[in-house]
Amino acid sequence: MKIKPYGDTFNDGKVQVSFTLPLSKSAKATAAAKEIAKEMGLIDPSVVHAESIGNDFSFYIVYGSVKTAIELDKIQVDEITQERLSREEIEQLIKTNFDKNIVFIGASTGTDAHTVGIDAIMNMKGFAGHYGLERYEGITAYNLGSQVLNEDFVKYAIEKQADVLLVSQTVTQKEVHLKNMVELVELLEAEGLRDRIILIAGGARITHEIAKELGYDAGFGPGSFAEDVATFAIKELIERKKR
Amino acid sequence: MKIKPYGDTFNDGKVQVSFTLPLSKSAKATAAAKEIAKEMGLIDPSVVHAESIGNDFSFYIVYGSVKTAIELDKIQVDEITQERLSREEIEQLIKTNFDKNIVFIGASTGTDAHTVGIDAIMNMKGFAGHYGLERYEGITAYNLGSQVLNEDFVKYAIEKQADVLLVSQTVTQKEVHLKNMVELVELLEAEGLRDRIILIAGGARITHEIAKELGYDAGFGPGSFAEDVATFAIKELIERKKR
Amino acid sequence: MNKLNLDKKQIESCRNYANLIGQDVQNFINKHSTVSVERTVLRLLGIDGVDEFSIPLPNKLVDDVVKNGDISLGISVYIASALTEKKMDLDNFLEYYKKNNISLTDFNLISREEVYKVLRPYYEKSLSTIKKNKHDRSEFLREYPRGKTDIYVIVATGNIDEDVIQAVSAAKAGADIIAVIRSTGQSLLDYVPYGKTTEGFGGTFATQENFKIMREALDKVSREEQRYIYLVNYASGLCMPEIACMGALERLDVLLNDSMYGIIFRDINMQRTFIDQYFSRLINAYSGIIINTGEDNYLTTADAVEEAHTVTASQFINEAFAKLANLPSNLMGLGHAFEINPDVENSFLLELAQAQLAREIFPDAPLKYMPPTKHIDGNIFKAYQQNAMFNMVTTLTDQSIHLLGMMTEAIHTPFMSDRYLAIKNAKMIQKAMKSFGSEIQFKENGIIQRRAYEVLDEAEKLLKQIAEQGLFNSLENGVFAQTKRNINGGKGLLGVFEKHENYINVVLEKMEESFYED
Amino acid sequence: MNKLNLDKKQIESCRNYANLIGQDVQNFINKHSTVSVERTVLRLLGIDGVDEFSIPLPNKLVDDVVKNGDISLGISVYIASALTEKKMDLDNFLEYYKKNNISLTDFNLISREEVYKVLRPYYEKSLSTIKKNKHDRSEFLREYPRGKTDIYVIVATGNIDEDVIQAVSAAKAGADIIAVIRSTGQSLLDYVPYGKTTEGFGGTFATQENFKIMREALDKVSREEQRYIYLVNYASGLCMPEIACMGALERLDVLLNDSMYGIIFRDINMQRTFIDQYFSRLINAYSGIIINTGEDNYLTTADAVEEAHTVTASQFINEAFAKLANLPSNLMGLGHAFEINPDVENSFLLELAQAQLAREIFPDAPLKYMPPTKHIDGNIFKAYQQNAMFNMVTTLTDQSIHLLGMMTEAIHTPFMSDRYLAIKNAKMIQKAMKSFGSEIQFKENGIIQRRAYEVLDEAEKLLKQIAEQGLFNSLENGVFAQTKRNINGGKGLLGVFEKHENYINVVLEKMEESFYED
Ligand code: B12
Ligand code: B12
Ligand SMILES: Cc1ncc(COP(=O)(O)O)c(C=O)c1O
Ligand SMILES: Cc1ncc(COP(=O)(O)O)c(C=O)c1O
Repeated sequence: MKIKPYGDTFNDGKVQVSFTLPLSKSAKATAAAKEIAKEMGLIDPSVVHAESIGNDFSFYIVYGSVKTAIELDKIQVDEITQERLSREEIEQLIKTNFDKNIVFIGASTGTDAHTVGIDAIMNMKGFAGHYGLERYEGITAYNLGSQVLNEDFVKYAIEKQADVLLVSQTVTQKEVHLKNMVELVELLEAEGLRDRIILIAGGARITHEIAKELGYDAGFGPGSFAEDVATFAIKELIERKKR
Repeated sequence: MKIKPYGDTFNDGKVQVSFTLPLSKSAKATAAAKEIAKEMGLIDPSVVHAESIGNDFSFYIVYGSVKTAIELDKIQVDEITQERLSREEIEQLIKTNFDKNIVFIGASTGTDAHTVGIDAIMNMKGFAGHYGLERYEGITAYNLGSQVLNEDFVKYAIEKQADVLLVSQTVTQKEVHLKNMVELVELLEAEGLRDRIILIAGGARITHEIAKELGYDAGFGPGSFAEDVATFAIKELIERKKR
Repeated sequence: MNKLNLDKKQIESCRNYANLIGQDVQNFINKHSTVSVERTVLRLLGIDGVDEFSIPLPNKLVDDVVKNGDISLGISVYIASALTEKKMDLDNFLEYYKKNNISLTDFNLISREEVYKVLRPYYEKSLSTIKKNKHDRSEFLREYPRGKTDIYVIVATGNIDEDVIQAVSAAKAGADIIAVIRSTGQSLLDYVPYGKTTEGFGGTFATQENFKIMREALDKVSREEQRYIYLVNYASGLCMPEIACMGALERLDVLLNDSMYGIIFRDINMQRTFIDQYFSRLINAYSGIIINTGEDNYLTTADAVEEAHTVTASQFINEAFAKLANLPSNLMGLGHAFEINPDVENSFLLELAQAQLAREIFPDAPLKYMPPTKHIDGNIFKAYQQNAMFNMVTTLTDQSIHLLGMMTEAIHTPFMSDRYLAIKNAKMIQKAMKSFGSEIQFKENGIIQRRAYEVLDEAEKLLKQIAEQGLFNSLENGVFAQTKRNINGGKGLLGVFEKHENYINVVLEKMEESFYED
Repeated sequence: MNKLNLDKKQIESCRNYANLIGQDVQNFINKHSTVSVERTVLRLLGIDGVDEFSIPLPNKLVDDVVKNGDISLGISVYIASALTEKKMDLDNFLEYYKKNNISLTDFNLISREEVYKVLRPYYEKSLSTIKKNKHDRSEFLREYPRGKTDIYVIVATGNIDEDVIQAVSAAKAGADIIAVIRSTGQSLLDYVPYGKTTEGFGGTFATQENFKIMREALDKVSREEQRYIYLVNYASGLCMPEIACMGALERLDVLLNDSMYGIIFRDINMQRTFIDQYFSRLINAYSGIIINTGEDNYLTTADAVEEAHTVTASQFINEAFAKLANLPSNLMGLGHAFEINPDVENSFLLELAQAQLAREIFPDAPLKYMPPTKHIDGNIFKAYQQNAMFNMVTTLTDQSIHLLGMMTEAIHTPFMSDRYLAIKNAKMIQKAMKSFGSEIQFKENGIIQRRAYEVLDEAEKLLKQIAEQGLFNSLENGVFAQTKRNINGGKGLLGVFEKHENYINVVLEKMEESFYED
């Protein structure tokens, strides 16, 4: 199936675009804005708004139609397709499959000080009515908080014999998160730990796709809850035990 | 000079895009949204928002960087470059160059009922502190109002021996305005009037460029005043007289 | 609700002037009819469909009488006489009429009593359909009671199928009312197109079939969402009563049906409009359909600070005409709008004053409150904010029919996402500011109250002046929207005629009677 | 201004508890100093620059004494003794020190009087620069008087040159205050980077050179726009007083300088923070720099409905500390924020109550009001609306320092256009709703007033509890932002030391004196 964006009619391809140009507002700058829209493959772009936003800058809003439809069937998504289990189901699963507590260690690593996300997943209280991992029977959860260096994180993981590591990354400017996430994988590999551990990342701009690319087992974005993470981790642990 | 859009650094190429897809919200639909952004030539597009907007539709907001810079020097704009004269200057110009009143006839033509624009240009009171053509000494202005059929418009033009015709077009859906504007040119040509008349279009979505393409002498968009139109028309009339 | 501390006597005085104005015009109306009134009679007798040239039968028949007979007697007698003489029922006669080259005026005219007797089965059928529709609507409303403010959005794709998709989607997102905008220019057609349509400009043709298709879709989503979704269309235009009739038959819930909009904004002849609006509104009153008036439009051409009082004055006049057409207050969706330039200092306070003024003068009316349009430009973010401010005033003043502003107002008719975002905007304000209106009082004799007094004062003066000059004259002088119209100018004058003393209109008379019965 | 009808006695009681809390900590502060306090002394003597390993000289010298001498005497005596013994002026000595492998502790220590005598020319130079800056600022403000609400936006490109472009553009668009956000993580560096920088993450390094560059650019645009543009940076962190000193020298106008932010949000040791904040604020008081506190941040981790009272309590504590550092009310930019989930019914009323509460409790403070951040998601249109609602509360309650929300809050640090649109949003509300605040009264004992009473009640209870337990204990128990900190945990504890009975701090003492003189 081929699809295009939808304005008010199937396959009209309508999109809205806005951007700033480093040019004072003028007919020429507006023409440049239109040119950029054409570069973006828009048919009949219409510059519906042009506004001076300071000395040498102007702001544009453009509507137009994208030329090419995309082939939906060709899109592959590396998606976590599992059904989210309830806390009770997860606890039951742990009980039946393991005779020790599963150890989760989480942190907001590197220079990142955003803890609300990892807290949402781990802390007793949880988030939006979903209890955090600390509350789960059969799970021992350590939340190391913010700005935890990768070295310290790994040290702690060894000390506590972690089964699952949870890494939260929020600041993505200049791709700091990528560098930081990759560094952790390298450290774990150097310690020979990578294969013994389930490594999970999360954060507002993290997707499963990115996490996989960086060598993680899974990635969770906005709107994730403890159940999602626990379901994935426990099922994966059971899988691995089988192998 | 090559330029790109500006987010917060020169040539970072950042643009914001939004659109709807005729798909329920899902990881796959989000991937499709990203694919569309890539089709638009965006590097590293980031789908920052995905929201279900009804049964089988979802809405996306994407940020990304455009790949190619555009060559500013190559952009040609067909621009009305004249300096806008004041009413007094225009009146003086008429006085010195013509010994009869110049006749302007304006209307919102076809099925278009939007008269605020043409009124702004023609009516005594004018718009945003700029008097309309009716107030100009040396100009006789007839404003025929809304929904004037091209046939009637031409008939009136002949009857009143118009020098300048002002056409206002606001509704642009399904390109009605293009059809309507072209039809007028054809009628004028059929009557052998086209060359004897200055033909000017205006409206919210009208640009000088479009107007020229359709065979008009000039086009005026938002923010135009009576002075702009009069300056253009009178100067053009003087030019033509010389030839 | 009483925040402005208005002078009740002054409101009374405005109403008195408006009633004088209305009664004066009503005297004229009562003596006249129009071709569209007569076509409406035929439609209510069950005549529909088109001939081989796509001319609607009601038009064909009325034009026939206009040309060959005496339309001042009304169409009722002609059709009844034909049926009597041919001893045919309506369907058979119409077949016969279409096939043979005859005229409706070829038959001997029968008496008033006979006319009623012959036509009763036909109009009673329509009237009972209408009554059933009214009853069904009540049932829906009983089952799904409404909140105090209804969210209203438009669809305008030109294609009824696409409209349905968008309407359903909007309803699911929270819209309570869906209006299907008409194709540009339909209001100037002197006939109603027939059948399902999928091509229109800036809107979709209003046809009975399109009404039916949308009503069905909305009934379905109403049940799914457990909210009865109102369907709206536009009556104003050369076919005002015909559209009212179609709306009644297909259970529309709201009809744009102003007493003067066509005159001012479509240059339709004023005699024609006044006559048509009466019958049209009578039908709405009979059907329980809310009317929406269009004084909000004045501010799209005139300045909203200077001309605010013309809106108020017009609301009084529309109210007077509505009462004359037997519409109860709870069906009077009087219009007004948020159209002040946001660059005006304290514009928000002036808007608040105006909206509260309307609310306090017409406490029982389902006021229709229109969003900013004129001062919206291509900056969709700014527009989104202007709409938020409009939504606040709506919530603060308990408006009833809340037409949502679109961030792309200056650009195109709404995209699916524009509408969705507009609903989201309104819902956020409704929730976050739920009790704000009841939590605040206005400073005594402060900017807000003083503005309301000023507007009411000027409205009273204007009404007095119109009452003195008469409405026809006043419209010739351009009292509204700074637009002057000639009493004998504009479209549709040819379709107006004086009634013969033997004029018969079986439906109009029956409907009028029904109100006197109650 | 009095809309809530608050209980004055209760406010008094809160203040009393806060003063107890503050005084208790101040007793601890007075007995201690930190490495950054000592480095600040050196900076105020005019020592700047870095060695060949890019280590700032102030760090090098203080670390030298920490390692080889007795820092509890304070750095003043060491530097003065060195100059005396070497008979060199400061510049020469520093050259000599850098070249030769000596220690600052190699010299015989001189007496307190001698220390003052030797150092006077140096610190007086700095102090007179600071006084001149203060005077220049007053001149600007006299020439360009400010409105009651200042529009504040941030720049955060990481590159000071790019920051300048954006700051100038924002000022031209209407911003009154520009803050240059620091690079992520700078607050945890135990030194201040040196020189101009063009690489940073999520912000630009706070360096004295960068301050200077931006100040120059803003002075230029201030003159062009005939509006004095305030420059803001962030002090909180391990170098709090050093940054305050740099700010004083480069005429910053506002500094983020909370008494507890570093503890709670950067896990900086609490002893360190309290000591540093005192000197830092003393410098600000001396320089006429407005401080901004950070209790708004509490609501980014804790729930804004449930924990609103912690913000109020913290404001009282910050006020108490500010008074102890001689800051007058008009330099106390106490923070608070609009962070309630907009899905909460009547959230707008709760926000209004909280903002008005702060305004009435601290009538003379230039309150810093923070925009929604936590409940902003990637929907930039929705965010634009949330910001409009925030701007409304700001205007309704006359907040002073109005930090604008960005529609891309959940996405990236602001683009040029985000900032422009944010300013446009705020300006529209300011203008359209100009007198709205003075036009309305709140219902007696309605939702708004009751909410304010409730928050004040709970704040009082909390302050009482903290006063009883002591602030150190309370922070260990996690009273703020639901974050628990250990008295001996966190960063920077090593840099804290008890003062020797002969401790000398020439600048701190001079500054303190100056306040007793007045
Ligand atoms: C709260 C906040 C703060 C607080 C943080 C307090 C704290 N203790 O966490 C404070 C005020 C301290 C702060 C500071 C800064 N912040 Co901040 N902050 C935010 C804010 C407003 C909300 C983030 C948040 O809490 N979201 C709510 C949580 C629940 O969502 P979440 O993190 O996405 O978590 C969910 C999922 O992602 C997932 N998840 C998250 N982690 C994990 C981990 C695992 C393993 C799993 C499975 C799932 C998972 O599950 C969660 C629940 O569903 C955002 C803006 C915004 N609205 O998003 C900016 C924002 C994130 N901050 C930003 C910045 C730049 C900063 C600063 C660097 C600014 C500066 N220069 O001073 C500082 C420094 C911080 C640092 N060193 O890292 C930027 C980041 C830009 C970027 N893309 O890089 C943002 C986007 C704001 C902006 N537009 O500039 N910030
Ligand atoms: C006011 C208005 C109306 C009023 C018009 C009243 C009147 N007497 O004009 C009413 C309510 C009647 C109306 C009706 C309709 N409208 Co209307 N209306 C608008 C609105 C809100 C403002 C237009 C306006 O007056 N602008 C102010 C004037 C001063 O600006 P301007 O026209 O651009 O004029 C300036 C320049 O362009 C130029 N100019 C204009 N003409 C000329 C001519 C010459 C010769 C020159 C030199 C210069 C010039 O100079 C002027 C001054 O600077 C716009 C939305 C918007 N915010 O733009 C919608 C809008 C134009 N309407 C629209 C539509 C669809 C309709 C309807 C068709 C809806 C319907 N289906 O019922 C109807 C039917 C109208 C019809 N048959 O044409 C659409 C058009 C969409 C499109 N792009 O095709 C818009 C954009 C709204 C929307 N988003 O749907 N409308
Ligand atoms: C009262 C009223 N009737 C009708 C219309 C629409 O009429 P038309 O279809 O002629 O555009 C409007 C438009 O806003 C209106 O306000
Ligand atoms: C009081 C205070 N200080 C400092 C900061 C910034 O500190 P950092 O540079 O550590 O992010 C903030 C941030 O919001 C703050 O509120």
